Amino acid sequence: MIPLSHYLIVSAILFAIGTAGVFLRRNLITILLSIEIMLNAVNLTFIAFARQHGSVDGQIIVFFVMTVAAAEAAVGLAIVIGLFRHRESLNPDAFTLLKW
Amino acid sequence: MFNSSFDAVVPMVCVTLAALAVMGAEAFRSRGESLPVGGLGIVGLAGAAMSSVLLWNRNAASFGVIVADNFALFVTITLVLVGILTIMFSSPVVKRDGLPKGEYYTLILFSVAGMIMMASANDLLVIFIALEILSIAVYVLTGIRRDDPRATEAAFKYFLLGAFSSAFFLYGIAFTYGLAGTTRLDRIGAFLAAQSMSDNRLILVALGLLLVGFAFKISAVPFHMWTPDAYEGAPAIVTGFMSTGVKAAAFAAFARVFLSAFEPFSGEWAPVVWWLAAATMILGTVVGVAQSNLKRMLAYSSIAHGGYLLVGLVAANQVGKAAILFYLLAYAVTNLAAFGVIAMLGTKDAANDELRDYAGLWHARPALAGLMTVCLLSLGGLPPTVGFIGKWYIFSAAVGAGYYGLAIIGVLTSVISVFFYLRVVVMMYMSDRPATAVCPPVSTVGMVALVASIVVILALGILPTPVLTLAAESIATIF
Amino acid sequence: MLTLSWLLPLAGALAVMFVPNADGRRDGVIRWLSLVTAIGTFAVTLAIWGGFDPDSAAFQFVERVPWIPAFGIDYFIGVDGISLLLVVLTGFLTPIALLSSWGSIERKVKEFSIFMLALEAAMIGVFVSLDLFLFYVFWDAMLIPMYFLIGIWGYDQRVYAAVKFMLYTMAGSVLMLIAILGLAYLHSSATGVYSFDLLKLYALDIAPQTQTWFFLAFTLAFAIKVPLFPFHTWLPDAHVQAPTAGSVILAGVLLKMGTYGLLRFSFPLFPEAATYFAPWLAVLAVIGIVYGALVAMVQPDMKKLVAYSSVSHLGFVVLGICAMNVQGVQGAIYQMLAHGVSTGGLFLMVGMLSDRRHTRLIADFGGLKAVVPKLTAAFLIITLASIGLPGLNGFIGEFLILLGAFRWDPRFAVVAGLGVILSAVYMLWMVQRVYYGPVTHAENATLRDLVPREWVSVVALCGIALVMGIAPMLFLRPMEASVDALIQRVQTAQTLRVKDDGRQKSKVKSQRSENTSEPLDHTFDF
Amino acid sequence: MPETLIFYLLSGLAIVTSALVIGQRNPMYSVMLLIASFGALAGLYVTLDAPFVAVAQIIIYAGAIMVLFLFVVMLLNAPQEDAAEWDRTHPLRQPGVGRFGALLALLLVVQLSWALLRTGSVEVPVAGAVDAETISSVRAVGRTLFTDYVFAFEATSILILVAMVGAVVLAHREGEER
Amino acid sequence: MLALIPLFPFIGFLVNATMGRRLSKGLSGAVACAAMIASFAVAVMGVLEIAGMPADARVIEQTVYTWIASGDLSLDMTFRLDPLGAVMVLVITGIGSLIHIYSTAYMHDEVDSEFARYFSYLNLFAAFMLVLVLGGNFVVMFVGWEGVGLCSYLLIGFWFRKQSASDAGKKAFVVNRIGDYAFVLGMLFLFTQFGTLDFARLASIASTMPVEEGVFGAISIATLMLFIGATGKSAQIPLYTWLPDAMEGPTPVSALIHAATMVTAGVYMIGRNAVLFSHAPETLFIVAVIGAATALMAGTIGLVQNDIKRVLAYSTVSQLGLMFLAMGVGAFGAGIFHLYTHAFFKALLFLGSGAVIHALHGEQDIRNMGGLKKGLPVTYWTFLIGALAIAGVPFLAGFFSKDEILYETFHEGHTLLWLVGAITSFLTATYMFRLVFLTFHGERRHDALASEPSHPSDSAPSHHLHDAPPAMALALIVLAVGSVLAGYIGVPHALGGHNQLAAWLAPSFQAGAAVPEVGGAEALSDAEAALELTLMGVSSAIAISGILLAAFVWVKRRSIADAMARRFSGLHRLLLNKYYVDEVYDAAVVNPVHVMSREALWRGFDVQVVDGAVNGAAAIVSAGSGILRRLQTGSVRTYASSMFVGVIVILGYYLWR
Repeated sequence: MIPLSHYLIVSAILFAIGTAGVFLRRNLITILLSIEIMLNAVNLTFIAFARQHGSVDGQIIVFFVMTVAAAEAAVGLAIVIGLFRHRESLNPDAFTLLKW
Repeated sequence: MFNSSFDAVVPMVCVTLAALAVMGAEAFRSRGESLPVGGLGIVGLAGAAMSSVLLWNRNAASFGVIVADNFALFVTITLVLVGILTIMFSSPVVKRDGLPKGEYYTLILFSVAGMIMMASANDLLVIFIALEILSIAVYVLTGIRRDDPRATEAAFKYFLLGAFSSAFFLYGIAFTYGLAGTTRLDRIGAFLAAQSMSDNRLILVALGLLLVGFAFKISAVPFHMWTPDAYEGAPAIVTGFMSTGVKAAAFAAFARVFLSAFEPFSGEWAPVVWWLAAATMILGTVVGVAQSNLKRMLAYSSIAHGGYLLVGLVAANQVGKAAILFYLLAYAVTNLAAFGVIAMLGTKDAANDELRDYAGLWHARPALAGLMTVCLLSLGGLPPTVGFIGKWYIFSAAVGAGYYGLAIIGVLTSVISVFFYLRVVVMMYMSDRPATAVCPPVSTVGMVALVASIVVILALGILPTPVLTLAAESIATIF
Repeated sequence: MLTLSWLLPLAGALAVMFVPNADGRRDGVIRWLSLVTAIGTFAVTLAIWGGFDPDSAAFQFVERVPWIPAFGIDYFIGVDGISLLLVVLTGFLTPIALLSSWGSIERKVKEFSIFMLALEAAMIGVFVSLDLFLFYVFWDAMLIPMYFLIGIWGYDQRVYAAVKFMLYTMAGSVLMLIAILGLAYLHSSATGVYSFDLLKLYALDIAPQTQTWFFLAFTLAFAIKVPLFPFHTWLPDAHVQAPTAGSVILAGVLLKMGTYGLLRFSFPLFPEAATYFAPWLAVLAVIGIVYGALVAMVQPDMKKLVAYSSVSHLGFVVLGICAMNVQGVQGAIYQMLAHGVSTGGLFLMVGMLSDRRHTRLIADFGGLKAVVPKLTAAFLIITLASIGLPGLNGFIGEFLILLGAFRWDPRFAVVAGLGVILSAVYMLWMVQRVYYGPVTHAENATLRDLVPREWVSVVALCGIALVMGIAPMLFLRPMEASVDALIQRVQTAQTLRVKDDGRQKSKVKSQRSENTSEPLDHTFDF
Repeated sequence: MPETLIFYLLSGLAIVTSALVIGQRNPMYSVMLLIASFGALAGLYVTLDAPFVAVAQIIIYAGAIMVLFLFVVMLLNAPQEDAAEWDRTHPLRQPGVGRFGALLALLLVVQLSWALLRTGSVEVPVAGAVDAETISSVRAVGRTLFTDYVFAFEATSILILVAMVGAVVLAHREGEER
Repeated sequence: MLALIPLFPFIGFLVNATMGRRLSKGLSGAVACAAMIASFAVAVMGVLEIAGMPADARVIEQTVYTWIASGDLSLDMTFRLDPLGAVMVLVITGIGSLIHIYSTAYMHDEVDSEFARYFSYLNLFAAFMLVLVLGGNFVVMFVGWEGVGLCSYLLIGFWFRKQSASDAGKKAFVVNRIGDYAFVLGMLFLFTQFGTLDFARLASIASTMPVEEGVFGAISIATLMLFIGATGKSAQIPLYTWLPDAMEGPTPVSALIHAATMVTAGVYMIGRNAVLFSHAPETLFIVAVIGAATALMAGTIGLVQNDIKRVLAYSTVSQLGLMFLAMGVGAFGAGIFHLYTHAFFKALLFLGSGAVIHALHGEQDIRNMGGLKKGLPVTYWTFLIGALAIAGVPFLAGFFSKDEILYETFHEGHTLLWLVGAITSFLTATYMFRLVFLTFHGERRHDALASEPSHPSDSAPSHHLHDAPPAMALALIVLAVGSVLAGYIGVPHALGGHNQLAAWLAPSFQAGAAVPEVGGAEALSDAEAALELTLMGVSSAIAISGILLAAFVWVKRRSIADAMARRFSGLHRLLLNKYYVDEVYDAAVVNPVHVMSREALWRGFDVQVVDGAVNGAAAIVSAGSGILRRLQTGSVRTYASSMFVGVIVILGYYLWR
């Protein structure tokens, strides 16, 4: 049997990959995807714990997380479109009007 | 009427219904006609306030995840106040800047509903959802002026970092759930009380991650960096709204989670919050000194004020808890009024929110200048304004708990902050009005709201007792 | 009655606020309204003096209304011999200051009057409040109108001076706020309830180390206000830049708050710490006396000169307080009053000159005696008063202070005495350069002598100076009992402590253990 | 033993694909790879006796959300990251910051795994006392969802509403002001 | 009743000060004189009253009210008239009245308001001076002490348009202040030691204490302090420099304040505290030495001065020196006696010089005078009498008093001091007659150069000299008579006199009701009588020879004077520049203090250090602000990393602390 910790470590790795993506990529869409990866990593954690506790709460929470992810994605993409309209770029470094 | 098991949700339901009503009205109105949708919103908010008053002292709870204890209700009333003032200040702005009226008010109301939910949630998952509701609404409000690149950029930064931090927050929730097997705060508290502090490092990880999530929302250093940009880019009144409402809701949840569920671990989080508070106060004030844009300056000042609130959280004694509530109210009214003034002075094409735009305002608009001065003095914590009482309350909590260090940092930073508030006063009173400067006409509604909030500021500054007692009662039932 | 004394000017300010005066056509109305209010206030203060019983050391005209019960904060006011005359002084100087502004302030008269009256209210509030919270509220509230007075109606460097004044003073006072809170907390840990009531806090006995910290916090605030060397640098700027009325109030009343605070709070609240630090304070005071005088001597600017002379004179006051014997303290209080009158008068008349000539540089004057004999005579009288000529008000205070200091520790008196010489040097030198000699500048030849309005206030000041010099008992009598009581308190407290130190320690420890949260003094190592 | 093998296979697949997602310059590929990794995760969910979530994962995530992303990618038609160098004058704008972030991410992994491995309570086999049926049954899920989580469920509806309104406000074209 | 004595002049002051500029000259002058004469009358009555009392109880005391009371300190506004006070009061009011009368004429060229101002000052001075001498305790005395200082300041600077005048006034006040500083300390010390400041009580307490023979105890310190105060007021080394400059004032003022009354206050003060001082022999010795030294030095300077008033000023300093010498050797009676006689002839001389200056329209340089004998007979003869008196020619006022001093000095065994005294009196005779001869004898030199207007009383210069107008003449003559006769109340026993003055004064120098020893009754041993006679002879010889020398040098052989001046040019210049004392003071004290204050304290410490620290704090804050704000790069990635760092740090803290 696989110990719970393995699942958790996998999710931790995924989470870290997501964060790394936020830093490494210079494309807004990819950055959004990275955040999705992070959320999924959390989902894995929930499911794993749920399994261990033998309760369905975890699974249900995951549904909510998915919804939230969807909502965030919608708004986020809308914002990205707005940005792209202002300046034909998806590079986060392109947007530094506001500083200091 | 209040005795069903749905009592606790009534306030937020009122607000939500108002929001839906506004949406409907917008949807079914014929072209070109303009409805007093703002009024609808105010009605809903008033209903929420009324119901909260009726719910006072009844510790109602619904669905097991929403509690309407006095703490929640106090914050609810504060939030309702914020909402009403925001709508009143907005009405001229919306017309002026040609914002999509219906959507604007809808989002305001939804986010208020989310805030109320967050303040009265007794369940981490609900807190998370509420957080997302209000955040998404505020992201959109920030960027609601699509024609303005700065606004869009602000929205994007706020959104990206918000999503980023909420992922951490969620991760924290996940670990908490994994350890306690539940997301209900009361059960988590019971579980943690049973734990012996040291062995289980995972609890600390959960604690840390949740801390990060809240720290981002209250923009505590080093999770503050979105604040200045978002506040500067957003329309002034929206800035006022999020700097007060979001902070209040986040702090309410923060206090609830850390003072009830994680109370047993206060020994663990207190030192961290100590450092957060110190860093926040110092950085907020120090960087504020160098700002030349009023909104940005007030953004840093609001960071600093978050620091003062954290002091109350660290102190974590009865005084401190009550102080947080009182300070939230004081800060909300004052800051919102200040941003109201900024909003009034803006025009469609020019925000007029640079410091130099205020030169000699006194000569052109004596009344506005005077009211703005009162707000700034209150932010600076000078008597006889509510700001002074709030600061005094917070610091007495810190001293009472023996945190002299924090208290001293607090007072010294507040002196520095007075310096940059005074820069505005100097501009308004002690320099001459450039001939080019324009003064947009002042709207009646806005003026009414402004005067009202100034009255509140002074009244609570001189006779704070009733509200202080309320605050004390609010924390008496829980924690 | 006492409430009236500070509520009346506030009401006046509100009344003025509602006089519509956008175009400045109603300036006259406003001026008269505010002046009448101020005079009324003066009448009230006089009435209080009249009703004051000089034989009792207790606080009189006491009023106590619960304000923030949760923290034992009351609206608790009253006067004793120490504060009584300072209240009267405030009442006396404000009308004069207002009157002086009639000539000099043309711009924004309405706001000016509002700020002046608000300032008076706050100042009287500071002197009468017996609740530390109330005291602090007034103490800080007072800064705001003063800040505007300097910043709006001041001279060219006004903004810098105003901000410096504000921040300097605040920086000092916020630490006092912490100390006040600490006291209230100590009270709660000793008795279970918070209290900001001065009298209750007097009764508290506090661990020596704690006393040290709190004493320093309080005293820093007051030392900056006094201003005690080396915390004095805000004063020249503020004085020089403030409008005449502002300077008069600043010198006449505001500075007294520092010394008043020392008398009312620092010493009686923390007797041991006070006795430990008194010599150090005295050293600073004495340095201040000589230093202020020397620096005043070389000032090219009349206002600056007078400002530095204030540093020197208030050094005397602090010295007297540190001596903590009857002569010293009574002399100190008397010197406060005397300095209020004479320096207030000096600023008034310097202001008259600069109104006429739009310069304050001594070099721009000379030989004025031939042109403005009345002003010269008055100026000379006030000058002599401020250099402590017997028969005028300055002498009594200085003599008593020197006597008190001499009995405490002759060395201080010996050095402080030098101030007597130096004051003569710099004041007379200024008088000589400004009024004597030939008329050097053509534009001075046509200056206007005192107009009736100025004549009134000048005569009032000179008269008071004379009365205070000839019949000092009028003023010394009321303060006697209170001063004795104060000294009693300080001495007994420290002797008692010295007598049975052990009991104290244990007592303190026990009161620590009662503390609900952290014990009180480990937190001092932040 | 099969499930061990399956576990390592799926998790390996998930990790690799996710890594590739952030390794891609072309967002199109990233989306595709992400869908793959979601598939792998769904498999893991199945091994954790959460078939319903697994299905939802495929339908909602891979189906809906990712498609949304695809739409936007095509709409904006920005196949490549623009290599254009934006203002790098400020030290903190150097690309080094990115690598630093990645380094921190590594550190995060270390921290978390360290914490996990030092925590006894998670060293137990993932399948606890309860047998699979009780938690894998859709009925159980449904019942809990509409009893304990009904409020959250309602709240979510508001969330989606807000998101809709927001997306409309932000994204609808200029000029067509009503 | 005593209060009336100072009150009258004070009223006069008020009248002239308030409505002076509306009064005519005649009126304001009359008011002033009336005030003085009235108080003279009251004074006489008072003196007669105490004269009627038994010798050991001659005191009238009047307590007006309690002035300052604080703790154990209680100061009454007390006036006390005793023999010593009586002498002083009579001198002040009497001579004061004369000088007032004289002034009505002398100041007649002033405009009304200035005239009134002058008399108001003069009256105020008289009032304060009377308070000084009548004061029953130190603080009341100090009131007068400071008050007369003030008036001298005002009167010296009366012609305020003259830079030199206002300088002199300031100098006088400041130098006096230095003395007062010591005086105040002395008072404080006395109070802390004895718990009272009342003269009588102090005396009675002190008399019970041992004489501090050879030890420098409490009383010695206190008295020394007081004496330093006296050196300021009475122009002794080292604080004498203000008096010569004080001659900038109108001449009658010099006569009244800087010759007859104020400058003698120090002597009076010592006499008033005779008991204290006699318990501090150490101090007394210092007093004597200082007095002698001053006398000698001033005399030498007087020898070469050319300004008629300065010569008189230095002679005043020197005479005051003699008085202190007397006090120092314990001959209090003698000192006061000389004070009294000196008042007459020195006032006379000043007024005479005033008449001369008046006649010459402000000319003060004796080199431009001469041959005025014919032009100004009255002035000449009265001046001559004054000169003879001060020179100590037998059987004039100065003779008796100076002689008593020298005798007492010798008798007390201070031979050296006696020698100095003798030399001084020789010098006195010499320079006085140099003055007389240069001014009145020889040929007229003053019309040669037109006296340029240095003095507002210069109206159209008329060439024929007009002698003193009646008012002035009156004063001159009365004083001349006084200068002749004043001495006869103190005729020493050696000459078969009874020295009534000494007897009269004696009680004032004892504590409480101790019996006078120097009663007029007791007789001298022959030896003492012989010694005294011898000394008299010597001193008269000295006087005469001094006069003769002067006559020889400045009448017979003018050349010698110039020759000497050329011969000892160094010495001459030294004397002419008064030993450069002023210059030394300026260089050693005044300038350094000024420079130090301006550069080091103000521009250095105050602006740089203290304010530097203050503004430095502000600068640091804003600098930090400038740096920290740079962290806000605007790049969202930076923000994210800052957050992430936060996360890592917090987790790290929890995991690995």
